[in-house]
Amino acid sequence: MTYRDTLSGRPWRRAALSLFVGILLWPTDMFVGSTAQAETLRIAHPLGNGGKENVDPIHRNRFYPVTVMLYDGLLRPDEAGRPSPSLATQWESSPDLREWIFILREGVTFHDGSALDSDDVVFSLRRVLSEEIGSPLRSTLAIMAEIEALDDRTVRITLDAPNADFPTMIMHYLFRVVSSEGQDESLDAIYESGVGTGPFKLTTLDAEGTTVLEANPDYWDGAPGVPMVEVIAIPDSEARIQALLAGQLDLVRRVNPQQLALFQNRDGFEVQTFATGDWTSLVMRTDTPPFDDVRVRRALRLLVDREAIVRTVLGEAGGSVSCDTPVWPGDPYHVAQECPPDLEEARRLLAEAGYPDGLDVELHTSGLNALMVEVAQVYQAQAAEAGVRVNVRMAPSDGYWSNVWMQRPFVAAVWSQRPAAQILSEAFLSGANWNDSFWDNEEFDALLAEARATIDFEERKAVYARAQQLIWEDGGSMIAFFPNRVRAYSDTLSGVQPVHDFFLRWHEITKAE
Amino acid sequence: MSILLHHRARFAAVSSRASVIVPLLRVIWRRPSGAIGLCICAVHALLALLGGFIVPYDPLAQDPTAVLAAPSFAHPFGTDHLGRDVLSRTIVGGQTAMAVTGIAAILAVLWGGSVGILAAMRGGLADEAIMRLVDAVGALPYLLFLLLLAAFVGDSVVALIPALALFYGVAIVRVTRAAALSVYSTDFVQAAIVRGEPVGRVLRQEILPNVLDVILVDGALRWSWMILGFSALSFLGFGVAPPTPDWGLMIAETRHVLAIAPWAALWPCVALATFIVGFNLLIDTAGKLIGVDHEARGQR
Amino acid sequence: MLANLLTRTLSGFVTLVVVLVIVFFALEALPGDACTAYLERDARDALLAACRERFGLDEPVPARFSSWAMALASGDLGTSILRDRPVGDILWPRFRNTALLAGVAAAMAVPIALVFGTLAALRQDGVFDIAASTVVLVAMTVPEFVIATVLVFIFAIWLQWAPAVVTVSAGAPVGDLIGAIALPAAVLTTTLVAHAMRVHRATVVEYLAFEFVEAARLRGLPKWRIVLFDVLPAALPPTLSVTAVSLAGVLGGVVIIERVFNYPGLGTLALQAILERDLPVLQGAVAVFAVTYVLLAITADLLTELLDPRTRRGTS
Amino acid sequence: MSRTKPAAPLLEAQGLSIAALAGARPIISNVDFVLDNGTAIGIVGESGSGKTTLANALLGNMRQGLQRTHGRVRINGTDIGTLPERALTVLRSQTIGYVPQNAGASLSPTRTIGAQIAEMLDFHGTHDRTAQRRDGLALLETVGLAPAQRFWRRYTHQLSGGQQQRCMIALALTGSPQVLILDEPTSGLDNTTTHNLVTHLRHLRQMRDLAMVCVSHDVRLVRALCDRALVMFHGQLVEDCTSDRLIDAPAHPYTRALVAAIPRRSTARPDMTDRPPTRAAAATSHDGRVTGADHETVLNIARLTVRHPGARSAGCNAMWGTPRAGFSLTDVDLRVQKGAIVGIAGRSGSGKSTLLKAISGMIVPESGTITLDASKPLNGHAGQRPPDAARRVQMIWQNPLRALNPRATVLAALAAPLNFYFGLNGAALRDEATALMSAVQLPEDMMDRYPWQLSGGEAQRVAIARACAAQPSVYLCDEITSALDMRVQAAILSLIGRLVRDAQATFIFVSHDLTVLRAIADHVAIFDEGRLVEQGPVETVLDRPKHTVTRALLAAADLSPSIISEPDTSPWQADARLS
Repeated sequence: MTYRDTLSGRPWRRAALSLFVGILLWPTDMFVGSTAQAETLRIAHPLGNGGKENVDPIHRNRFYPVTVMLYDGLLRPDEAGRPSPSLATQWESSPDLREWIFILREGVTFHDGSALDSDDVVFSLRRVLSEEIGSPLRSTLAIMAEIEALDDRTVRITLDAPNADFPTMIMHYLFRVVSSEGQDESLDAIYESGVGTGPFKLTTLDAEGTTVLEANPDYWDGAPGVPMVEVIAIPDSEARIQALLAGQLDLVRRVNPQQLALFQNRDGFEVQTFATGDWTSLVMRTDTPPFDDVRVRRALRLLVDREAIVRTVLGEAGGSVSCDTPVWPGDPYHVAQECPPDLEEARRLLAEAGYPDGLDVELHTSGLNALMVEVAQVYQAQAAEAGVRVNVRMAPSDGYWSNVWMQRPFVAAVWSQRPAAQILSEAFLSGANWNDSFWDNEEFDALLAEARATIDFEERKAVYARAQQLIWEDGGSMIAFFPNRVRAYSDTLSGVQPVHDFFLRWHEITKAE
Repeated sequence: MSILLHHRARFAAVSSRASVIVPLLRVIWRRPSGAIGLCICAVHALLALLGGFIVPYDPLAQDPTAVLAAPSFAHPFGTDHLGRDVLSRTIVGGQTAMAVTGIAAILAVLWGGSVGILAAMRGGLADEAIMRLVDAVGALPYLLFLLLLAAFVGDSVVALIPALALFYGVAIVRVTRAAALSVYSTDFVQAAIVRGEPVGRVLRQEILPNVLDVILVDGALRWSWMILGFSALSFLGFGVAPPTPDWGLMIAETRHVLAIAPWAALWPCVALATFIVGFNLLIDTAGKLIGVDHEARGQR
Repeated sequence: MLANLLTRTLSGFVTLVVVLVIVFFALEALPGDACTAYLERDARDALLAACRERFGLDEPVPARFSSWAMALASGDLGTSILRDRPVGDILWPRFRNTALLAGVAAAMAVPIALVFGTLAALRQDGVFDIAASTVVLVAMTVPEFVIATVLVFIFAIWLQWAPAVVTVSAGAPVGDLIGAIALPAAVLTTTLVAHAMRVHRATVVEYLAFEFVEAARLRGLPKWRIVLFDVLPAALPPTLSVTAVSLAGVLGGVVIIERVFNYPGLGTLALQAILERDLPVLQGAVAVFAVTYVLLAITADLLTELLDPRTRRGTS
Repeated sequence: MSRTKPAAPLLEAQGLSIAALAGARPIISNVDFVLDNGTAIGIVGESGSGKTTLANALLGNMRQGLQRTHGRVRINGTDIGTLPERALTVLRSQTIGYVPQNAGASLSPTRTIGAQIAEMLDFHGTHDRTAQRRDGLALLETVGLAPAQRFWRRYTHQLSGGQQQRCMIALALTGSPQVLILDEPTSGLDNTTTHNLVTHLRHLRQMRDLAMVCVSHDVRLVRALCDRALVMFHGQLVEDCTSDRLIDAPAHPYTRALVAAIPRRSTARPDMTDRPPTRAAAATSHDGRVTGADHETVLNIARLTVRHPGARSAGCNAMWGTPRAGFSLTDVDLRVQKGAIVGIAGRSGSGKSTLLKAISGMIVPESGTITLDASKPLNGHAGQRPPDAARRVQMIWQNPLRALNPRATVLAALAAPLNFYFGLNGAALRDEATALMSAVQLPEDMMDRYPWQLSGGEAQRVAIARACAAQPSVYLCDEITSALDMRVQAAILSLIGRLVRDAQATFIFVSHDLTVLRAIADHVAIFDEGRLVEQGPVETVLDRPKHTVTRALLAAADLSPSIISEPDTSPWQADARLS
């Protein structure tokens, strides 16, 4: 036998065969991977920032499912959504509503053992205003002119103008108190340590994989109900649902209402429906023809059958109808309005505006959010009945916010729940950064300023009501509804309050075997 | 090679004598796979042509009271997530895709065919450069490539036509070049070259007639796959804009209720699959009959 | 053979360069940049300008191209614009994962395709053949996410045999991944089997018509022997080489599978990079895909040369 | 041959008729013959005469779409039509050995010769590996593949045509059959190889007492190998005689025609006798070159050198392809007189075709000159030559079906040069084409046919007519008759003779078949390894060869039994190609 014979003959083949079988069998003993402990709470996050997530609570790339567990704010909403004590136990304002004093809770310690004092709060608040960090919160809290610690437990904030709703604004989910320890007073650095006062401590940070948190047994509001939390990155919404169904997750924050049926015929799952203030809007640029004519934009909003949209798009989960106001029923400043479809009036207005044969408009939307597409489609069908021919155009979801939104004359947009005081000035005040309808109404601006400076709640509410009426009469955004949020979780969990994720008290959740 | 060329020529000559279609169809009909393909394609052609007239409902009409309704007498295929009749939408759901990709396929055949033949004939550096470009497009993950293209042309379906033509033409370049090369090396082409005939004349009279059927069969098959690619684009948010009924879009839009209301995605899936299967069976059979075996080259 | 390999490698390199140039300028031509993607609703005015300055996006295109190309030439894949990590660190674990997925799928697909392709070819135009061809075409036609969803509902949710999604990190040890790879690999296998089986069937049909089959039959050899020892070895090289090439093609669409199963692979990374306009990451991912494609094509060639004695030279 | 008739003959066909399932016309009808132990029968017929169908029928194998309508085949008294497939299988391997046409394609491409032989031996009951190897090697020795070890581990593609044929025979012998059926055993082989193979088959017959049925179109082969000859014509046996009588005293008119078509001076001559008498005289000079003051030189080739290590014809990108074996010419001098037929001979790869390619401009020589009419140089690639220069040299290819565009009718094929060179159109073109058709003796109504509707001979006539259309000075013919049946070949040769006589055309005629050259050429040039080794008038070179190469070629061309009875002594051993 020559060398070649050895190579091509049987011994070689046998070796190859055993290698092949070896490769096939090799993984089998590795199946015993890391089995998640029964008492670990497993939730998913959508990787909204594509792996750039950090644990700085106010950063643009904050890892919010994690930051809301690591840190506490000064105030948190109670069952009615009103400010209630968290790290601050008391707060009050000067009579002119410009100076606000917050008194901190006693005996609160950070994860590293150091005690919470007013320096930490001042540090955290000043960071919000840092240009370098460029927090999305900055524009909301830019009204803070001065922040100072009066003593260890007292912080005074001076505003540049009176604002009765400052506690609501400081309750913003992004604002969390971080430890100033070892931060060298550097306000502009990203906060990377993850040391907060929250119910859970950071163990492993892996935004694109699994982030692990462990319980903080010394939490001031009581020890957490689960010893460990895993936050698993699953960008695809269907994949999240499937993971829950397959038992790989304990809780999914958001389920499409039409998917309710998935859980109704299955044992072992709870479905929770609760109202939110999120909204989807179809925004007309009021500075661009034909929407610069108030009759046109009023007609385009009047023709909408909001009940039908809710039924079609939200299905069983439902939601509440909005008359184009961003203030949701859970908000103290919500005023009930009626706005049934009025096709006659819409047609009349259009004819008056010079469109007796109806109108052709282009509506830009994007797969960015399923609701944006569906609302656009239902709107298109309804508008057709009033003689408005809507041409729905799908824009790519990347670059939508910079290339389409606030650029094109008629676009779809989504917003998440915000307190009235905040959102009205954020998106409706003339010249505001995100005034996406480019609405410029002096009366509205004046009403807003008046409301902020009004001390009495009922009086303030009346002013806000007038402002909202004005939006209905003159505004450019069609806001049809506030959808109810559907949350699904394994029935081994208990203590899941029906509130928005941002304000969910994670430490009260317990998990049975 | 030469025998194959003669075989194909024979078929072409036979079929051009009476009418091109009828004898070919008759032969296809005798083969089981051809017959199945023919039936499916005939049904699809009928539906595509008559779709607008025979739909039981307006494909765009929404019924808020019947969202995700299960198949019933009123809605034999059920309704989708906006309460639209799935049957009606399925019937007309292929029209846009077929029209857009049809034009794109013609463009792809035109440019891919001419570049492929030129590459084969010119040889040398030009050929090498073209092949490297073709290779490069092949080396790019196709979805990324389509995404880049689609993002570039924006949201207009019309703008997608040149993009699709560009992408699918690249594969036609490869096929045409291979076919033209094998024709180029035959004696009758050499004879024309030795006669001193200019390149254009050789191309027109000797090469083109012998590669045309290869290109057409390939182009036809690619058309069917282009429809699939088009639906993938719809899935990713490009291509057809809602509420236009489109198979790919219908599947994508109802993905979230796939386990609850499978009919909403099932029927467009069935329509898409049967169309591609039927069309492939038909063209494969026809191709084999005229000696252009697509499968053997293993390309999609 | 060596010279052939060399030319192929060289032209593969040229292909790679062309791919990178195409991607650079394609990404450049797209509306928006890393900053508009990053800042979303805030991408205007001063904030946008500051961001662009920070990421060096304010420089003209030719300058950026040349500095990027220079860095690449010196072997530097660059740093992710938004993640501020070396591209290599991000890329390799994900490449490993996708390669693992593709490898498992190929290892499953080839034997299946060989068996079924051969059976279909032996009963050409028979019931089995037509049924198999149809199933294969359907498998190629039905969108992957539909197949994936069906498999998940059956095997992960109903039977609970396999996890529905992958919940481990990109850098997790292979052992952790293997446990979760079953379903994504099955979907990839389906597509791959479809391609490979089509080709294999056609090749076997072609070889069955060859004279040596008839000659062996007339010598008295039973058909199974001829198929097993003569036809299959001859048909194997084309099947394998086409499978290698279609594996590259299927990997082009792997992003959908990765997304549906939350598999931490290269496809989702590339998609993310396009959406974020993260040029270095995208270029890195695309380069890996292109190199894989070129290598698979070369492997296909080598396989053909190794398996088919007709193309093997210098034996005597 | 003495015949002792046993109770049942070894192989017997009785009134055998086979017809296509669809058509009524029989492929073979009413065939009767008997084959006894140890005898060899040759079945002679042209393509389409049904001889391969008959050979298959003897094995009990019907090709697809055929059925036996009458008669039977008996082997050792058993009617094989009644045998089940399993019994047939045994019969085929152990009683009848079949050697199919085209050995190269009939051997498994992916397994070694040894593996294939071992498999057959295993199938016949030898399960021990060592025994298989021993017996297999012995078999290879038997068929003349020595040393057998060298061939045992080779693959099909590593063997020459002759060696492949021998391997096929070895495979057929694995079951020790009593009768060997050979289908065109020498087609595609060159003369030398044919010669060697025939020698061996004769040895084999003697050694193993084998009966043989040899199916061939070649009368000479049958005569050399067989005892008896059956002539097949349109599916019928028209003559049954001893093989000697086949050539010497053919009875049936068809047989006579077949024999008459064997190229020899006497048969091809009559058409050429009235050529200008000066021609023959002109050919000779003392140095063996074609000279002669009274005849102008139409083509002068001087010191032509061609080097093409990795053939890369223009436009064909060979970058990925396997480079073809290099072909080259070194210092070739050749002068061609007007009106002469210059024969070019040599083994395959000797540079014959390269010469034609260089003249026609398909390849560009490295150095040397080709001059037309003493003044016009033929330089560069065909496409770069002035149309008139290109027109003056026309090429005719070996396989007419490859040389005619499948998508062009005969008229279109003729129109290409007529239109290109002379700008003819419409009626004028058609008239000229009609004239060309009659010049090549084809009916006018064939002009609208496609190449696949023509027979091989007709297609070759069209190719010749197409060349004629250019009214060239020189015709280049590359093996133009080797793909044709003998009778067609004879007709084509006579057509060429007429062209020379009528149009004073000049031919450069490449052929591996010296008998063809002897029949047609005036002047012969012998090539070997790219060099012109010997040239001169045909009688001088072929009757009194000086160079060993010429002698070897001549020896191989002769299939007469007297020469063949010698063992392998030709200068090229069976495995000579494997150097």
